[in-house]
Amino acid sequence: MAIRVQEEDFDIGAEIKALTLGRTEIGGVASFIGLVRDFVDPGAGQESTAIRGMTLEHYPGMTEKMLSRIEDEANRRWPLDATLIIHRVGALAPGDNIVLVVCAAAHREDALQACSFLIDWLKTQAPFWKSERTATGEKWVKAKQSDDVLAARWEKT
Amino acid sequence: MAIRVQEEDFDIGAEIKALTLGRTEIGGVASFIGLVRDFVDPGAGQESTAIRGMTLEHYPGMTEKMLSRIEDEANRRWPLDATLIIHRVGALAPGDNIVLVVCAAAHREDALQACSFLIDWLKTQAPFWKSERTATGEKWVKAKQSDDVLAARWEKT
Amino acid sequence: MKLLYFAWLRTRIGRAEEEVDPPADVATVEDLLRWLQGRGAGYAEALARPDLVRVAVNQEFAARDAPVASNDEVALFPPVTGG
Amino acid sequence: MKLLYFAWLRTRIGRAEEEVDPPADVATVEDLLRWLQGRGAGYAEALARPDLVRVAVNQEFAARDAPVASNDEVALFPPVTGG
Repeated sequence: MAIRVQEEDFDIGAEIKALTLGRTEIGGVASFIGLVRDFVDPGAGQESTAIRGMTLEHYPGMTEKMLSRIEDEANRRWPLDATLIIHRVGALAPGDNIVLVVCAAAHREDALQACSFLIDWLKTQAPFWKSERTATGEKWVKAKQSDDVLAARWEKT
Repeated sequence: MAIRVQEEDFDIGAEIKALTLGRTEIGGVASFIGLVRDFVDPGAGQESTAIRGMTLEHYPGMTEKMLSRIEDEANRRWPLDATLIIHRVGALAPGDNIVLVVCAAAHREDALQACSFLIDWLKTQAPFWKSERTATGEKWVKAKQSDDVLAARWEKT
Repeated sequence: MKLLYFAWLRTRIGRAEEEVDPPADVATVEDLLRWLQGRGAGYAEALARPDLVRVAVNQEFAARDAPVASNDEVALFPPVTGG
Repeated sequence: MKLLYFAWLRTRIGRAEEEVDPPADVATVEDLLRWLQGRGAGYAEALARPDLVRVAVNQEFAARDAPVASNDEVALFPPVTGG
Protein backbone atom coordinates (compact mmCIF):
# COMPACT_ATOMS: atom_id res chain seq x y z
CA MET A 1 0.00 0.00 0.00
CA ALA A 2 1.40 3.32 -1.05
CA ILE A 3 0.19 6.89 -1.63
CA ARG A 4 2.15 9.64 -3.37
CA VAL A 5 1.22 13.24 -4.17
CA GLN A 6 3.87 14.77 -6.39
CA GLU A 7 4.64 17.32 -9.09
CA GLU A 8 6.85 14.92 -11.05
CA ASP A 9 5.54 12.55 -13.69
CA PHE A 10 5.36 8.81 -13.00
CA ASP A 11 6.36 5.73 -15.02
CA ILE A 12 3.66 3.06 -14.85
CA GLY A 13 6.07 0.33 -15.97
CA ALA A 14 8.59 1.07 -13.21
CA GLU A 15 5.83 1.41 -10.61
CA ILE A 16 4.22 -1.93 -11.48
CA LYS A 17 7.61 -3.62 -11.59
CA ALA A 18 8.48 -2.29 -8.11
CA LEU A 19 5.06 -3.35 -6.79
CA THR A 20 5.16 -6.90 -8.14
CA LEU A 21 8.87 -7.74 -7.91
CA GLY A 22 9.28 -11.11 -6.20
CA ARG A 23 5.56 -11.16 -5.35
CA THR A 24 4.76 -14.33 -7.31
CA GLU A 25 1.43 -14.76 -5.51
CA ILE A 26 0.09 -11.94 -7.72
CA GLY A 27 -1.98 -13.14 -10.66
CA GLY A 28 -3.36 -9.86 -12.00
CA VAL A 29 -2.52 -6.16 -11.97
CA ALA A 30 -5.24 -3.69 -12.93
CA SER A 31 -4.31 -0.08 -13.42
CA PHE A 32 -5.77 3.21 -14.48
CA ILE A 33 -4.07 6.37 -15.68
CA GLY A 34 -5.97 9.65 -15.90
CA LEU A 35 -4.57 12.14 -18.42
CA VAL A 36 -5.11 15.80 -19.24
CA ARG A 37 -7.49 15.91 -22.19
CA ASP A 38 -7.26 18.67 -24.73
CA PHE A 39 -10.96 19.52 -24.62
CA VAL A 40 -13.61 20.46 -22.10
CA ASP A 41 -16.66 18.23 -22.08
CA PRO A 42 -19.30 20.32 -23.82
CA GLY A 43 -22.81 20.52 -22.45
CA ALA A 44 -25.61 19.10 -24.58
CA GLY A 45 -25.66 20.74 -27.98
CA GLN A 46 -22.57 22.85 -27.25
CA GLU A 47 -19.20 22.83 -28.92
CA SER A 48 -16.22 21.60 -26.96
CA THR A 49 -13.53 24.06 -25.91
CA ALA A 50 -9.82 23.48 -26.45
CA ILE A 51 -7.72 23.20 -23.28
CA ARG A 52 -4.23 24.69 -23.23
CA GLY A 53 -3.23 23.61 -19.77
CA MET A 54 -4.37 22.68 -16.30
CA THR A 55 -3.35 23.44 -12.73
CA LEU A 56 -4.00 20.98 -9.92
CA GLU A 57 -4.34 22.26 -6.37
CA HIS A 58 -4.82 20.10 -3.28
CA TYR A 59 -5.17 20.21 0.49
CA PRO A 60 -1.87 18.85 1.84
CA GLY A 61 -2.47 16.63 4.82
CA MET A 62 -6.12 15.93 4.13
CA THR A 63 -5.24 14.59 0.67
CA GLU A 64 -2.91 11.92 2.04
CA LYS A 65 -5.41 11.10 4.80
CA MET A 66 -8.28 10.61 2.33
CA LEU A 67 -6.17 8.64 -0.16
CA SER A 68 -4.98 6.31 2.62
CA ARG A 69 -8.52 5.83 3.79
CA ILE A 70 -9.73 5.05 0.26
CA GLU A 71 -6.88 2.56 -0.11
CA ASP A 72 -7.67 0.95 3.26
CA GLU A 73 -11.30 0.58 2.22
CA ALA A 74 -10.30 -1.14 -1.04
CA ASN A 75 -8.11 -3.54 0.93
CA ARG A 76 -11.01 -4.29 3.26
CA ARG A 77 -13.38 -5.01 0.39
CA TRP A 78 -11.13 -7.12 -1.84
CA PRO A 79 -8.25 -9.53 -1.16
CA LEU A 80 -5.47 -7.41 -2.65
CA ASP A 81 -1.73 -8.06 -2.64
CA ALA A 82 -0.67 -4.48 -3.34
CA THR A 83 -2.15 -1.08 -4.13
CA LEU A 84 -0.68 2.21 -5.27
CA ILE A 85 -2.12 5.68 -5.81
CA ILE A 86 -0.05 8.48 -7.31
CA HIS A 87 -1.66 11.88 -7.93
CA ARG A 88 0.15 14.78 -9.53
CA VAL A 89 -0.29 18.43 -8.56
CA GLY A 90 0.87 21.70 -10.13
CA ALA A 91 0.89 22.78 -13.77
CA LEU A 92 0.10 20.15 -16.40
CA ALA A 93 -0.26 20.19 -20.19
CA PRO A 94 -2.63 18.23 -22.46
CA GLY A 95 -1.45 14.62 -22.69
CA ASP A 96 0.24 14.75 -19.27
CA ASN A 97 -0.46 12.07 -16.69
CA ILE A 98 -2.61 13.20 -13.74
CA VAL A 99 -3.26 10.12 -11.67
CA LEU A 100 -2.21 6.48 -11.45
CA VAL A 101 -4.09 3.75 -9.59
CA VAL A 102 -2.70 0.22 -9.45
CA CYS A 103 -4.23 -2.84 -7.76
CA ALA A 104 -2.57 -6.24 -7.66
CA ALA A 105 -4.35 -9.40 -6.55
CA ALA A 106 -4.26 -13.17 -6.91
CA HIS A 107 -7.46 -12.99 -8.97
CA ARG A 108 -8.15 -10.58 -11.80
CA GLU A 109 -11.69 -9.63 -10.88
CA ASP A 110 -10.57 -8.41 -7.44
CA ALA A 111 -7.84 -6.28 -9.01
CA LEU A 112 -10.17 -4.83 -11.66
CA GLN A 113 -13.01 -4.05 -9.25
CA ALA A 114 -10.71 -2.46 -6.68
CA CYS A 115 -9.07 -0.31 -9.37
CA SER A 116 -12.44 0.94 -10.56
CA PHE A 117 -13.53 1.58 -6.96
CA LEU A 118 -10.36 3.50 -6.10
CA ILE A 119 -10.59 5.90 -9.02
CA ASP A 120 -14.33 6.46 -8.47
CA TRP A 121 -13.89 7.22 -4.77
CA LEU A 122 -10.79 9.31 -5.30
CA LYS A 123 -12.74 11.47 -7.76
CA THR A 124 -15.38 12.35 -5.18
CA GLN A 125 -13.48 12.10 -1.86
CA ALA A 126 -9.92 13.34 -2.31
CA PRO A 127 -9.41 17.13 -1.99
CA PHE A 128 -7.98 18.02 -5.41
CA TRP A 129 -9.19 20.87 -7.61
CA LYS A 130 -8.47 21.46 -11.27
CA SER A 131 -8.43 24.75 -13.10
CA GLU A 132 -8.33 24.68 -16.89
CA ARG A 133 -6.77 27.24 -19.20
CA THR A 134 -8.57 27.93 -22.49
CA ALA A 135 -8.38 30.75 -25.05
CA THR A 136 -10.76 32.78 -22.89
CA GLY A 137 -8.83 32.41 -19.64
CA GLU A 138 -8.46 30.15 -16.61
CA LYS A 139 -11.52 28.51 -15.05
CA TRP A 140 -12.11 26.19 -12.11
CA VAL A 141 -13.51 22.86 -13.22
CA LYS A 142 -17.05 22.10 -12.02
CA ALA A 143 -17.64 18.80 -10.27
CA LYS A 144 -19.50 16.34 -12.49
CA GLN A 145 -22.70 14.73 -11.31
CA SER A 146 -21.72 11.64 -13.29
CA ASP A 147 -18.79 11.18 -10.90
CA ASP A 148 -21.18 11.10 -7.94
CA VAL A 149 -23.26 8.50 -9.75
CA LEU A 150 -20.21 6.33 -10.45
CA ALA A 151 -19.02 6.62 -6.83
CA ALA A 152 -22.49 5.82 -5.49
CA ARG A 153 -22.29 2.37 -7.10
CA TRP A 154 -19.84 1.41 -4.36
CA GLU A 155 -21.93 2.55 -1.42
CA LYS A 156 -22.81 -0.31 0.83
CA THR A 157 -26.51 -0.67 1.44
CA MET B 1 -6.21 -1.20 -32.33
CA ALA B 2 -3.44 -3.74 -32.13
CA ILE B 3 -3.01 -7.44 -31.40
CA ARG B 4 0.27 -9.21 -30.72
CA VAL B 5 1.05 -12.83 -29.89
CA GLN B 6 4.70 -13.17 -28.92
CA GLU B 7 7.26 -15.11 -26.88
CA GLU B 8 9.01 -11.93 -25.71
CA ASP B 9 8.05 -10.00 -22.61
CA PHE B 10 6.32 -6.60 -22.91
CA ASP B 11 6.82 -3.25 -21.20
CA ILE B 12 3.50 -1.72 -20.19
CA GLY B 13 5.02 1.76 -19.84
CA ALA B 14 6.42 1.76 -23.37
CA GLU B 15 3.21 0.28 -24.79
CA ILE B 16 0.97 2.89 -23.16
CA LYS B 17 3.32 5.67 -24.19
CA ALA B 18 3.24 4.50 -27.82
CA LEU B 19 -0.55 4.18 -27.71
CA THR B 20 -1.22 7.62 -26.25
CA LEU B 21 1.58 9.71 -27.79
CA GLY B 22 0.11 12.87 -29.28
CA ARG B 23 -3.42 11.55 -28.67
CA THR B 24 -4.51 14.35 -26.35
CA GLU B 25 -8.17 13.46 -26.75
CA ILE B 26 -7.50 10.50 -24.41
CA GLY B 27 -8.61 11.09 -20.82
CA GLY B 28 -8.16 7.64 -19.32
CA VAL B 29 -6.13 4.49 -19.92
CA ALA B 30 -7.23 1.30 -18.20
CA SER B 31 -4.98 -1.71 -18.34
CA PHE B 32 -4.67 -5.23 -17.05
CA ILE B 33 -1.64 -7.49 -16.79
CA GLY B 34 -2.06 -11.21 -16.10
CA LEU B 35 0.97 -12.84 -14.48
CA VAL B 36 2.10 -16.40 -13.78
CA ARG B 37 1.19 -17.12 -10.15
CA ASP B 38 3.33 -19.45 -8.07
CA PHE B 39 0.40 -21.55 -6.88
CA VAL B 40 -2.48 -23.56 -8.29
CA ASP B 41 -5.89 -22.54 -7.00
CA PRO B 42 -6.77 -25.29 -4.56
CA GLY B 43 -10.21 -26.81 -4.52
CA ALA B 44 -12.34 -26.29 -1.40
CA GLY B 45 -10.51 -27.58 1.67
CA GLN B 46 -7.41 -28.53 -0.33
CA GLU B 47 -3.89 -27.20 -0.06
CA SER B 48 -2.49 -25.15 -2.89
CA THR B 49 0.29 -26.59 -5.04
CA ALA B 50 3.46 -24.70 -5.89
CA ILE B 51 3.98 -23.92 -9.57
CA ARG B 52 7.48 -24.07 -11.03
CA GLY B 53 6.69 -22.97 -14.53
CA MET B 54 4.08 -22.77 -17.24
CA THR B 55 3.90 -23.35 -20.98
CA LEU B 56 1.43 -21.52 -23.18
CA GLU B 57 0.27 -23.07 -26.43
CA HIS B 58 -2.05 -21.44 -28.94
CA TYR B 59 -3.70 -21.94 -32.33
CA PRO B 60 -1.85 -19.60 -34.69
CA GLY B 61 -4.27 -17.94 -37.08
CA MET B 62 -7.39 -18.53 -35.04
CA THR B 63 -5.83 -16.73 -32.06
CA GLU B 64 -5.27 -13.51 -34.01
CA LYS B 65 -8.72 -13.83 -35.59
CA MET B 66 -10.44 -14.20 -32.21
CA LEU B 67 -8.41 -11.44 -30.54
CA SER B 68 -9.23 -9.05 -33.39
CA ARG B 69 -12.88 -9.94 -33.13
CA ILE B 70 -12.89 -9.37 -29.36
CA GLU B 71 -11.19 -6.02 -29.88
CA ASP B 72 -13.68 -5.06 -32.61
CA GLU B 73 -16.54 -5.91 -30.28
CA ALA B 74 -15.09 -3.72 -27.50
CA ASN B 75 -14.78 -0.85 -29.97
CA ARG B 76 -18.39 -1.35 -31.01
CA ARG B 77 -19.64 -1.29 -27.42
CA TRP B 78 -17.62 1.63 -26.04
CA PRO B 79 -16.25 4.84 -27.58
CA LEU B 80 -12.55 3.96 -27.37
CA ASP B 81 -9.57 5.87 -28.72
CA ALA B 82 -7.13 2.96 -28.71
CA THR B 83 -6.91 -0.68 -27.69
CA LEU B 84 -4.06 -3.15 -27.39
CA ILE B 85 -3.88 -6.86 -26.60
CA ILE B 86 -0.55 -8.63 -26.17
CA HIS B 87 -0.52 -12.33 -25.25
CA ARG B 88 2.66 -14.28 -24.64
CA VAL B 89 3.21 -17.92 -25.63
CA GLY B 90 5.96 -20.43 -24.84
CA ALA B 91 7.72 -21.16 -21.55
CA LEU B 92 7.06 -18.81 -18.63
CA ALA B 93 8.18 -18.71 -14.99
CA PRO B 94 6.28 -17.55 -11.87
CA GLY B 95 6.11 -13.75 -11.84
CA ASP B 96 6.34 -13.53 -15.64
CA ASN B 97 3.83 -11.47 -17.59
CA ILE B 98 1.29 -13.48 -19.60
CA VAL B 99 -1.13 -10.97 -21.06
CA LEU B 100 -1.59 -7.23 -21.40
CA VAL B 101 -4.85 -5.48 -22.23
CA VAL B 102 -4.95 -1.70 -22.62
CA CYS B 103 -7.98 0.49 -23.41
CA ALA B 104 -7.79 4.25 -23.87
CA ALA B 105 -10.85 6.49 -24.02
CA ALA B 106 -11.98 10.06 -23.46
CA HIS B 107 -13.89 8.91 -20.37
CA ARG B 108 -12.57 6.61 -17.67
CA GLU B 109 -15.62 4.41 -17.29
CA ASP B 110 -15.52 3.43 -20.97
CA ALA B 111 -11.84 2.51 -20.67
CA LEU B 112 -12.34 0.52 -17.45
CA GLN B 113 -15.40 -1.38 -18.69
CA ALA B 114 -13.81 -2.23 -22.03
CA CYS B 115 -10.65 -3.47 -20.30
CA SER B 116 -12.66 -5.74 -18.04
CA PHE B 117 -14.71 -6.97 -21.01
CA LEU B 118 -11.61 -7.71 -23.12
CA ILE B 119 -9.88 -9.82 -20.50
CA ASP B 120 -13.10 -11.70 -19.66
CA TRP B 121 -13.82 -12.50 -23.31
CA LEU B 122 -10.21 -13.32 -24.11
CA LYS B 123 -10.22 -15.86 -21.26
CA THR B 124 -13.13 -17.79 -22.74
CA GLN B 125 -12.83 -17.12 -26.50
CA ALA B 126 -9.17 -17.01 -27.49
CA PRO B 127 -7.50 -20.38 -28.25
CA PHE B 128 -4.70 -20.45 -25.68
CA TRP B 129 -3.93 -23.38 -23.38
CA LYS B 130 -1.73 -23.43 -20.31
CA SER B 131 0.13 -26.36 -18.86
CA GLU B 132 1.60 -25.98 -15.37
CA ARG B 133 4.71 -27.66 -14.01
CA THR B 134 4.63 -28.68 -10.33
CA ALA B 135 6.75 -31.05 -8.23
CA THR B 136 4.62 -33.95 -9.48
CA GLY B 137 4.93 -33.15 -13.18
CA GLU B 138 3.33 -31.14 -15.97
CA LYS B 139 -0.45 -30.82 -16.16
CA TRP B 140 -2.88 -29.06 -18.50
CA VAL B 141 -4.85 -26.38 -16.72
CA LYS B 142 -8.59 -26.99 -16.47
CA ALA B 143 -10.92 -24.25 -17.64
CA LYS B 144 -12.56 -22.47 -14.72
CA GLN B 145 -16.32 -22.18 -14.53
CA SER B 146 -15.84 -18.81 -12.84
CA ASP B 147 -14.37 -17.53 -16.11
CA ASP B 148 -17.55 -18.51 -17.96
CA VAL B 149 -19.59 -16.70 -15.34
CA LEU B 150 -17.48 -13.53 -15.68
CA ALA B 151 -17.69 -13.64 -19.48
CA ALA B 152 -21.45 -14.23 -19.39
CA ARG B 153 -21.91 -10.81 -17.74
CA TRP B 154 -21.15 -9.23 -21.10
CA GLU B 155 -23.62 -11.25 -23.13
CA LYS B 156 -26.22 -9.03 -24.67
CA THR B 157 -29.74 -10.01 -23.84
CA MET C 1 -9.35 28.92 14.65
CA LYS C 2 -7.36 28.29 11.51
CA LEU C 3 -9.23 28.72 8.23
CA LEU C 4 -8.06 27.36 4.88
CA TYR C 5 -9.53 28.24 1.48
CA PHE C 6 -9.06 26.29 -1.72
CA ALA C 7 -9.78 26.70 -5.45
CA TRP C 8 -12.26 29.50 -6.26
CA LEU C 9 -12.98 30.08 -2.58
CA ARG C 10 -9.31 30.97 -2.19
CA THR C 11 -9.26 33.29 -5.21
CA ARG C 12 -12.54 35.06 -4.33
CA ILE C 13 -11.68 35.52 -0.65
CA GLY C 14 -8.21 36.55 -1.74
CA ARG C 15 -6.16 34.50 0.67
CA ALA C 16 -5.23 30.84 1.22
CA GLU C 17 -5.49 30.86 5.00
CA GLU C 18 -6.03 33.01 8.06
CA GLU C 19 -6.41 32.83 11.82
CA VAL C 20 -9.84 33.98 13.06
CA ASP C 21 -11.46 34.31 16.46
CA PRO C 22 -15.22 34.05 15.92
CA PRO C 23 -17.63 35.08 18.70
CA ALA C 24 -18.78 32.46 21.19
CA ASP C 25 -22.14 31.91 19.44
CA VAL C 26 -20.38 30.46 16.39
CA ALA C 27 -20.77 26.81 17.41
CA THR C 28 -21.29 24.93 14.12
CA VAL C 29 -20.09 24.93 10.53
CA GLU C 30 -23.38 26.62 9.59
CA ASP C 31 -22.75 29.42 12.13
CA LEU C 32 -19.21 29.86 10.88
CA LEU C 33 -20.29 30.22 7.24
CA ARG C 34 -22.90 32.82 8.22
CA TRP C 35 -20.38 34.76 10.33
CA LEU C 36 -17.80 34.67 7.51
CA GLN C 37 -20.32 36.13 5.02
CA GLY C 38 -20.31 39.32 7.07
CA ARG C 39 -16.55 39.77 6.89
CA GLY C 40 -16.45 41.65 3.59
CA ALA C 41 -17.32 41.65 -0.10
CA GLY C 42 -14.91 38.82 -1.05
CA TYR C 43 -16.40 36.55 1.63
CA ALA C 44 -19.97 37.43 0.74
CA GLU C 45 -19.31 36.70 -2.92
CA ALA C 46 -17.42 33.46 -2.20
CA LEU C 47 -20.16 32.18 0.11
CA ALA C 48 -23.15 33.45 -1.90
CA ARG C 49 -23.93 29.88 -3.00
CA PRO C 50 -23.40 27.86 0.19
CA ASP C 51 -24.65 24.72 -1.59
CA LEU C 52 -21.43 24.83 -3.64
CA VAL C 53 -19.22 25.01 -0.54
CA ARG C 54 -17.79 21.91 1.13
CA VAL C 55 -16.27 22.07 4.60
CA ALA C 56 -13.65 19.95 6.37
CA VAL C 57 -13.03 20.25 10.10
CA ASN C 58 -9.59 18.98 11.10
CA GLN C 59 -9.22 17.40 7.65
CA GLU C 60 -12.50 15.47 7.85
CA PHE C 61 -15.54 16.28 5.71
CA ALA C 62 -18.06 17.97 8.01
CA ALA C 63 -21.80 18.48 7.76
CA ARG C 64 -23.39 21.89 8.38
CA ASP C 65 -24.37 20.97 11.95
CA ALA C 66 -20.89 19.71 12.89
CA PRO C 67 -19.34 21.60 15.82
CA VAL C 68 -16.38 23.96 15.37
CA ALA C 69 -14.06 25.03 18.19
CA SER C 70 -11.33 27.62 18.58
CA ASN C 71 -8.37 25.37 17.91
CA ASP C 72 -9.89 23.57 14.93
CA GLU C 73 -8.51 23.70 11.40
CA VAL C 74 -11.50 24.44 9.16
CA ALA C 75 -11.17 24.25 5.38
CA LEU C 76 -13.67 25.65 2.86
CA PHE C 77 -13.59 24.45 -0.72
CA PRO C 78 -15.76 23.60 -3.74
CA PRO C 79 -16.73 20.01 -4.58
CA VAL C 80 -13.53 18.15 -5.44
CA THR C 81 -12.47 17.63 -9.07
CA GLY C 82 -9.30 15.53 -8.93
CA GLY C 83 -8.45 12.22 -10.58
CA MET D 1 -9.55 -32.53 -44.48
CA LYS D 2 -6.87 -31.02 -42.29
CA LEU D 3 -7.12 -31.86 -38.58
CA LEU D 4 -5.32 -29.94 -35.82
CA TYR D 5 -5.02 -31.04 -32.19
CA PHE D 6 -4.10 -28.81 -29.25
CA ALA D 7 -3.18 -29.20 -25.57
CA TRP D 8 -4.04 -32.63 -24.11
CA LEU D 9 -5.82 -33.67 -27.28
CA ARG D 10 -2.50 -33.24 -29.07
CA THR D 11 -0.51 -35.18 -26.45
CA ARG D 12 -3.05 -38.04 -26.19
CA ILE D 13 -3.51 -38.44 -29.93
CA GLY D 14 0.23 -38.11 -30.30
CA ARG D 15 0.35 -35.63 -33.15
CA ALA D 16 -0.32 -31.93 -33.75
CA GLU D 17 -1.95 -32.30 -37.15
CA GLU D 18 -2.82 -34.70 -39.92
CA GLU D 19 -4.60 -34.93 -43.25
CA VAL D 20 -7.61 -37.29 -43.21
CA ASP D 21 -10.14 -38.41 -45.77
CA PRO D 22 -13.26 -39.45 -43.86
CA PRO D 23 -16.01 -41.44 -45.61
CA ALA D 24 -18.85 -39.57 -47.29
CA ASP D 25 -21.29 -40.12 -44.40
CA VAL D 26 -19.13 -37.92 -42.12
CA ALA D 27 -21.14 -34.73 -42.67
CA THR D 28 -21.02 -32.94 -39.30
CA VAL D 29 -18.63 -32.28 -36.40
CA GLU D 30 -20.51 -34.95 -34.43
CA ASP D 31 -19.95 -37.50 -37.23
CA LEU D 32 -16.27 -36.58 -37.42
CA LEU D 33 -15.71 -37.06 -33.66
CA ARG D 34 -17.40 -40.47 -33.78
CA TRP D 35 -15.34 -41.53 -36.80
CA LEU D 36 -12.10 -40.37 -35.15
CA GLN D 37 -12.81 -42.42 -32.03
CA GLY D 38 -12.49 -45.56 -34.15
CA ARG D 39 -9.02 -44.63 -35.42
CA GLY D 40 -7.03 -46.12 -32.53
CA ALA D 41 -6.39 -46.17 -28.78
CA GLY D 42 -5.01 -42.62 -28.60
CA TYR D 43 -8.05 -41.20 -30.37
CA ALA D 44 -10.49 -43.25 -28.29
CA GLU D 45 -8.80 -42.07 -25.09
CA ALA D 46 -8.59 -38.44 -26.22
CA LEU D 47 -12.25 -38.38 -27.26
CA ALA D 48 -13.64 -40.46 -24.39
CA ARG D 49 -15.14 -37.34 -22.82
CA PRO D 50 -16.58 -35.48 -25.83
CA ASP D 51 -18.09 -32.86 -23.48
CA LEU D 52 -14.52 -31.67 -22.81
CA VAL D 53 -13.73 -31.27 -26.50
CA ARG D 54 -14.22 -28.02 -28.37
CA VAL D 55 -14.14 -27.85 -32.15
CA ALA D 56 -13.29 -25.08 -34.60
CA VAL D 57 -14.05 -25.40 -38.31
CA ASN D 58 -11.91 -23.06 -40.42
CA GLN D 59 -10.88 -21.24 -37.24
CA GLU D 60 -14.44 -20.60 -36.06
CA PHE D 61 -15.96 -22.28 -33.02
CA ALA D 62 -18.39 -24.90 -34.35
CA ALA D 63 -21.34 -26.67 -32.75
CA ARG D 64 -21.74 -30.45 -32.98
CA ASP D 65 -24.23 -30.19 -35.83
CA ALA D 66 -22.04 -27.86 -37.93
CA PRO D 67 -21.14 -29.28 -41.36
CA VAL D 68 -17.60 -30.40 -42.21
CA ALA D 69 -16.28 -30.77 -45.73
CA SER D 70 -13.18 -32.26 -47.30
CA ASN D 71 -11.17 -29.05 -47.61
CA ASP D 72 -12.00 -27.72 -44.15
CA GLU D 73 -9.44 -27.12 -41.43
CA VAL D 74 -10.91 -28.70 -38.30
CA ALA D 75 -9.28 -28.17 -34.90
CA LEU D 76 -9.98 -30.18 -31.74
CA PHE D 77 -9.01 -28.77 -28.38
CA PRO D 78 -10.03 -28.53 -24.71
CA PRO D 79 -11.81 -25.46 -23.32
CA VAL D 80 -9.40 -22.53 -23.59
CA THR D 81 -7.32 -21.43 -20.59
CA GLY D 82 -5.38 -18.37 -21.72
CA GLY D 83 -5.24 -14.88 -20.29
